[in-house]
Amino acid sequence: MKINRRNFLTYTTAAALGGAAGTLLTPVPWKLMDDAAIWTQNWPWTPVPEAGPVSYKPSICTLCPGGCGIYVRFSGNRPVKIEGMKEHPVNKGALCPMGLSGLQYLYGPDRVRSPLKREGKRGEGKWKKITWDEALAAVTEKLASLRKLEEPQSVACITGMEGGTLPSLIGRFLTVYGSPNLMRQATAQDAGAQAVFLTQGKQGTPGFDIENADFILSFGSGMLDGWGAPGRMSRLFGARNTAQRFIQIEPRLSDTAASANRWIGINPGTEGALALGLAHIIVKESLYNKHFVETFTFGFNDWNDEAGVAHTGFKALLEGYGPENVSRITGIQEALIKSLAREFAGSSRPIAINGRGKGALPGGMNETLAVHALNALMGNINKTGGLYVIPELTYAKWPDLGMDGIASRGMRQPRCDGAGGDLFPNSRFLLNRVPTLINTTKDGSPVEALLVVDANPMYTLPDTAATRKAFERIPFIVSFSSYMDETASYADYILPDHSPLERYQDVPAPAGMSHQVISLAVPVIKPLYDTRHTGDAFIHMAKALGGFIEEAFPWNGYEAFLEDTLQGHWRILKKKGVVEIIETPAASDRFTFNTASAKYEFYPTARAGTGKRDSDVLPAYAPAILDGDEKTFNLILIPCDSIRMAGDHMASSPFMTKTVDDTVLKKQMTLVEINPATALKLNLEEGGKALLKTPKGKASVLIHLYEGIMPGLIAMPRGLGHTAYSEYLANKGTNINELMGPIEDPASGLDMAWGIRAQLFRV
Amino acid sequence: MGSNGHHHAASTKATPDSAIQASGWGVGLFFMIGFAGSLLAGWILFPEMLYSKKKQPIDFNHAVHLETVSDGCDSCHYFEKDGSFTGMPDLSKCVDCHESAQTGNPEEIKFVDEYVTPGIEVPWLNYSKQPDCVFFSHAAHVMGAGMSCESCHGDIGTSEHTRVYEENRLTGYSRDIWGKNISRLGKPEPGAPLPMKMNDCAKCHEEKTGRKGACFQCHK
Amino acid sequence: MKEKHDYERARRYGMVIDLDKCTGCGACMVGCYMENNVPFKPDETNKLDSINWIRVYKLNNGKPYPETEICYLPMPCMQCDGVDLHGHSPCVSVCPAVATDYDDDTGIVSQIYTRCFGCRYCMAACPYHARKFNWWDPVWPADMKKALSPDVSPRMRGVVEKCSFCFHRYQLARNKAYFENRQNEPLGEDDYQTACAQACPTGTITFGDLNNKAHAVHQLKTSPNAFRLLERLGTNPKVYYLTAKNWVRRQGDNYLTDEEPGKLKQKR
Amino acid sequence: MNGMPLIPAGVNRCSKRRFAFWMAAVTAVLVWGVYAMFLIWYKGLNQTRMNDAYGFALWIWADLSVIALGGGAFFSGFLTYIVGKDKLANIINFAVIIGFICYSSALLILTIDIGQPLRGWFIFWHANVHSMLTEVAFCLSCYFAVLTIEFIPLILENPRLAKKPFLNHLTHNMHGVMPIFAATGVFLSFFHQGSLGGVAGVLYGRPFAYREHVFIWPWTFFLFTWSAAACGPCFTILGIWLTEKITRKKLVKQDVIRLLAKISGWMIITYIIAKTADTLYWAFVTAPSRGFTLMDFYSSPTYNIGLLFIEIVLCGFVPGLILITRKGRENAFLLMSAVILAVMGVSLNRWVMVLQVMAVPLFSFDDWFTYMPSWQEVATTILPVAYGLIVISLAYRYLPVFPQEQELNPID
Repeated sequence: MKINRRNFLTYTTAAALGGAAGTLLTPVPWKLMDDAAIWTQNWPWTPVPEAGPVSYKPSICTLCPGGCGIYVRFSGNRPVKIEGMKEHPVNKGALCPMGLSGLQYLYGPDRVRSPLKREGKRGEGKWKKITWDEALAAVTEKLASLRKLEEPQSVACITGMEGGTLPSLIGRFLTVYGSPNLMRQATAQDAGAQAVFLTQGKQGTPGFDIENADFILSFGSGMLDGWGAPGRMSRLFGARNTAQRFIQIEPRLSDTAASANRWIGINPGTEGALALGLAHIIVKESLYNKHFVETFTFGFNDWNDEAGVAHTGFKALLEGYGPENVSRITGIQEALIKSLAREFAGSSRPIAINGRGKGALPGGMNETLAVHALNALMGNINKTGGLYVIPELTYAKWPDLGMDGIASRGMRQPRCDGAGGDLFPNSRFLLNRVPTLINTTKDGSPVEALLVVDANPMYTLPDTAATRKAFERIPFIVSFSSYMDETASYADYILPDHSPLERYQDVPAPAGMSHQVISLAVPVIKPLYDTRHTGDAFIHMAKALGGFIEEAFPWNGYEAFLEDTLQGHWRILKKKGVVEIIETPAASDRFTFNTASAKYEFYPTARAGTGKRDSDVLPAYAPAILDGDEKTFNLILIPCDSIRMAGDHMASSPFMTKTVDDTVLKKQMTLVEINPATALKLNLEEGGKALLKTPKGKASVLIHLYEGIMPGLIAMPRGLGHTAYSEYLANKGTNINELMGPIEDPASGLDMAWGIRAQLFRV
Repeated sequence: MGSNGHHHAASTKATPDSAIQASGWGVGLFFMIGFAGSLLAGWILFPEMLYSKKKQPIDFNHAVHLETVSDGCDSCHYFEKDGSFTGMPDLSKCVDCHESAQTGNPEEIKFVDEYVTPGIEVPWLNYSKQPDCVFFSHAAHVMGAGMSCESCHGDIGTSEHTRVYEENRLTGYSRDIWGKNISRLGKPEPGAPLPMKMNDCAKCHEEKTGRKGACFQCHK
Repeated sequence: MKEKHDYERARRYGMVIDLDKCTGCGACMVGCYMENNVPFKPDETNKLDSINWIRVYKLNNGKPYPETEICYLPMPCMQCDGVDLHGHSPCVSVCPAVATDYDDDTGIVSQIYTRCFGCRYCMAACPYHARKFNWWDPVWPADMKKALSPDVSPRMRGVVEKCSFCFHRYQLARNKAYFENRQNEPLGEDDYQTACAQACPTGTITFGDLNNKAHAVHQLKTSPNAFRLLERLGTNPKVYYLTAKNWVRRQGDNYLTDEEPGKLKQKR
Repeated sequence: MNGMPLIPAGVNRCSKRRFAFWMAAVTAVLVWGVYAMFLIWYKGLNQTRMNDAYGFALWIWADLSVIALGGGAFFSGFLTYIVGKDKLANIINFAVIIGFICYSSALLILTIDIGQPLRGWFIFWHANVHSMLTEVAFCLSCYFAVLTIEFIPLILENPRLAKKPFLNHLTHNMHGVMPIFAATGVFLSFFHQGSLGGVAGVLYGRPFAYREHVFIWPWTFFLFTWSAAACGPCFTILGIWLTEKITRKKLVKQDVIRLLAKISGWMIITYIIAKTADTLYWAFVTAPSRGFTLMDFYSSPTYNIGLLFIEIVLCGFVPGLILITRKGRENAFLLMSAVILAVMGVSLNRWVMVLQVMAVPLFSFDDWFTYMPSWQEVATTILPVAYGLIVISLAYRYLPVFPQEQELNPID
């Protein structure tokens, strides 16, 4: 046998065949086939969650002002899920999608992981990592220099709507520093609070005892769309009994309207007129609570003041709101107005609620007063099933403030938003006015330094373009945000706060709750990143500024401050996480009011003053004058809320966005809802592309045809269109604030806008 | 086939020299060489190459521990209140006794210096680690069926040294899962851990309960 | 074919979903995502490649403003018992590799991701679109991997997944029962609940053993308002729905013009 | 060895250059398809535009179609070896090659189509006997093996290989046992063609696809076998015709073609009558019992009732009637029109039974589901065509595929 070039191939083939045959008799092919499959079952890039002992830690969800109780489920030392806390008085186990997906905010790619200093142009996204010492020194230095220039009032601070002691701490800091400019963006709850103050003379927030009401008349409040504490509202809806009637009045069949016993469509913005129209019937047919009205109210009937001047009362005001007139304004049939009024008045514990959608916009003060007046007519004030006032918490006395001359002079300067001044004496903050005020200042900006805490005004303020222009003129912006939101990404410095699950936060007076509940969010894990509690940051800055400012902050940190502040509550809060204060006012106290008349004032004397006519004081129907001329902008754009989307300064979590239907968001485009009849006129089709224009801006949108919206209206979801954040949250649709501007309520200065004129073109 | 090769008597002009043609015997020989070679490679070389060998971070002496503890295996490998099995104890459990070295044993000193003092969990290699898709209830087997630890894990409890940990390079599985025997034929040696592939579970389940069990009984 | 006539199995876990209570908040979906390590992509707006074990559909009565009504309908896997309750649900009967099976102990239809080789026949078979395919390798950005639960195995690309009625919770409950030596007693209603039922803030979803008189679902499913989706196909779902609205009920199945929901002769 | 001819004796073939040019062109298409295939294996099925509603799409249609069209192999084998239509021995080689191409393509497509190709063998190892797909996989693989065995003797008839005595013997012996394989093939084919019909017919959750059962098989089981046997030969005829057009030669005598066409015609006619009966029963009994009217299934602009007309009348009765009449068969234009219509008809049937099944909404709140394949899907679907052309070209050039070629094209 000779091997040569010719037969080499044959022998090799023979050997290969032999090898192949032999291999089949070894484990090689079979084991490898099995192992290859097992490899695909355990791909190294598919994560394997590490197991550990299961434990639950209680805390409070602080992602919105609802303050729902939560349990964080741990696997070993990792939080893996958030579940509702059954024993918490607010939510009793229920949670909204945002709360349930809370861990995505903790672990997500949008966290700011260390203090940052801006490197490139504003908003360019170029940052330099700095240490906390550097960051705090930079801010302190700026603040010190403004004081040196005797301009402490040029420092403004915007806080979030969560309440609690942190805004008080910052307020104390600003006061002793010398700036009156502590602000937050007012919501419907603030409008309610002002209405309570005007009618009852009390500082506090309105609480609605929906649990015990038997007839709930909601003037567009999205009670199941994220209004109040969403956990509470959803749970109440599920647990309601058949005797409870729930009527929803709004121009669009929202999820709340769909769940109501009855949905009544109304011309947008005319809710105030309807409230007066209902009151008209109730008074005319003598269906109101005469004992209450006669004994405990002021300004119902006409009266003469001490000077003998005759004044018109509420009853007289109502004369202008007969069913015919109101039907014309609201678009609701006269018969329906009448029957609704009778049904409301005929119930034993009826309650009227307002604040559109989630209540993101305060709305007109007269409208809120008119709705409150309905409750007052029925005497449903501070009693079961009615409207309560949750008084502001009286915290422990802090050491007295010493103030130097600079601070005192600064504090005497008018606020940069005009709140509390001559124009709007009853409003506490009017952030909505600030962009315009800055933009109309000739040189420089009244705000030299802006500190933003738990807020994202560049996203949440109406008229994004104007806000951006105003912020461009603010020389120094610091964000304390945990996340790279729109405002943080536009700031000069970011001093990131811990995220909610990593920090202490007290949560008093959950939105809409009928009684006081103070909850304490406790850190359930050590901070993941190089973040610091904003309270600690302010205390640190106070100490660095020295003098009276340092003296005002004897605490070594926020926790100590909190303990000192909450005093008696602290121990219980640390142990139980919640303090529930159910004060059943004694019958004698129930109708004690702190107004000038010591009565419930249908005629709020706090609004009276020189040059004010009775018609200015009484809650007459005062429609908001929408921007844009009716001819060009022949449609009206209204925002709509969904509980599946965050409406406030936070962006929706990836999981929230994942629940959003493709009739709301498709790829990067918002779908706006229009009635098929409107679509027919405009030659628009389902899913078609369109250009939406308003006097404030324009946006490319897709069309969703929805029978449940009043013809002539366009509804656009709120909570979309974030431009900052990671790809999981950003560039999803349009932010409605780019298309809507604020409308200043002449009565309160609050933003009374509920929509804007618009036009829609097929493209 | 192929061994009864034909000589090409009928060759045409294309094959002037029959010597250069492959011979039948030659073909047969090469076939056998290939055959035998692949058998050797497949049965001996392949299992050697398939598994990487790793040493445990600490040469743990089960025998010594078993003598000292009062509660047998349960002393360290115990159940949580919710019925979940802790498996390998974490450092905090070890520290109960080993806050500082108890003996002069170099392995213990190493353990204390490298893990206890800096507070680092020991990266033990788990011989019987199941993949993520498996839900295994120790409670069902120990409490429910009254099985002893040894019935699956062998006599590891009396070992004085840790075995070499063999890891399948492709799948990352411990070799114990497949079983030491690459062919999976025959029974494991007495005292050796049982193989733990799904078929092994199913076989025992069928013997003991009459059913292999539904997928979700053991998968997650 | 092997015939099994144990129509009344020991346990048949099922759900009763009261549509008149559902507000469409989506908490069930999010609760499910978190519980079951459901992946997410930057863009989830294409609902045909978006993995949801339970999806809330929005039904519309189609009437013009202001007569319009909408109704939300949460749809998990129906855990079908199949024709004649044999356990041959549409999907189980077609899976070529037994990657999905019907658990006789609970009536739950399993899905084993490591067995599935991604032929998607089960998806073609399921009329409810309950089954979702992993078109992509799942990615958890930043530290989000840390939120993954060890109780549910994350899926890899190329396999089908679906609602499991949170079977891992059953496993854990059984595990605990063994530990407490009560494995021979039936599990209590609270011992085993799905994540969606737990997350639902309005109490829309009730979950339990349909065969156990002590469980609420046993009674609820007999309501005259109860119906099942596409019941006429013979799938025998273990998810029941309640509604007083006839138009909703009509959209839950297919009817010829002269047929009325709830008044059909049982033909089979 | 170099001197030995590769091309069969007594026939003419085009120049090497021309052949190379043709092969290069087809190979380019093949490479495109292979590239797409690897892209899909590497990146996963996200490279397609299938979705959760369209889990079965273009590929499964292609799979079902090529198997139906490859049905010419088993049916010709059945007629030649079992029924004893000796005349058909003249096309059996070609029918086997077409079958081989179709079945190997089908298997390849299946390995691309599954999400976890490395676990593909689970279908055999962890088989679920209730699943039609299991039946398909087993029969498909077995029949593919049979086709390979049927193909081997033809390959061995290549002049160079035929010179090896061992191989020569092998060829001879294999020819001897071929009827046994043909019979096995017929049996296997009957089952898997049927199982493919069963794939859709058993879907009782899909009222558009679901059919009443006979014993354990839904009606579609029989209809699929029947239609494959009826239309597969038409595809064989079409293949021969195309080969003749490309090579500009007559390769098979017309009487052979006409015989096959006649048998096919009668199969088509009987099939389409059965199909009509099935459709009527389904439309008026099965579907209404589930709350559907026939028109519910045809309410989309794409999937309208015209489709049913095209499938049953235009691509069913029309070709069937042409092929059963002598005049129709003898008129070249009519014959080829009928053949093409029949091929279209069976492909359309498979399309409907895959894609329309996926498209039909089952809830009134759902809309028709839509799907548009990605280029990767198209490329991998064209891949088998290129591969088929290559195999046919090579076979035609180097193997004595057509026994009558020499006689019909004498070389002077």
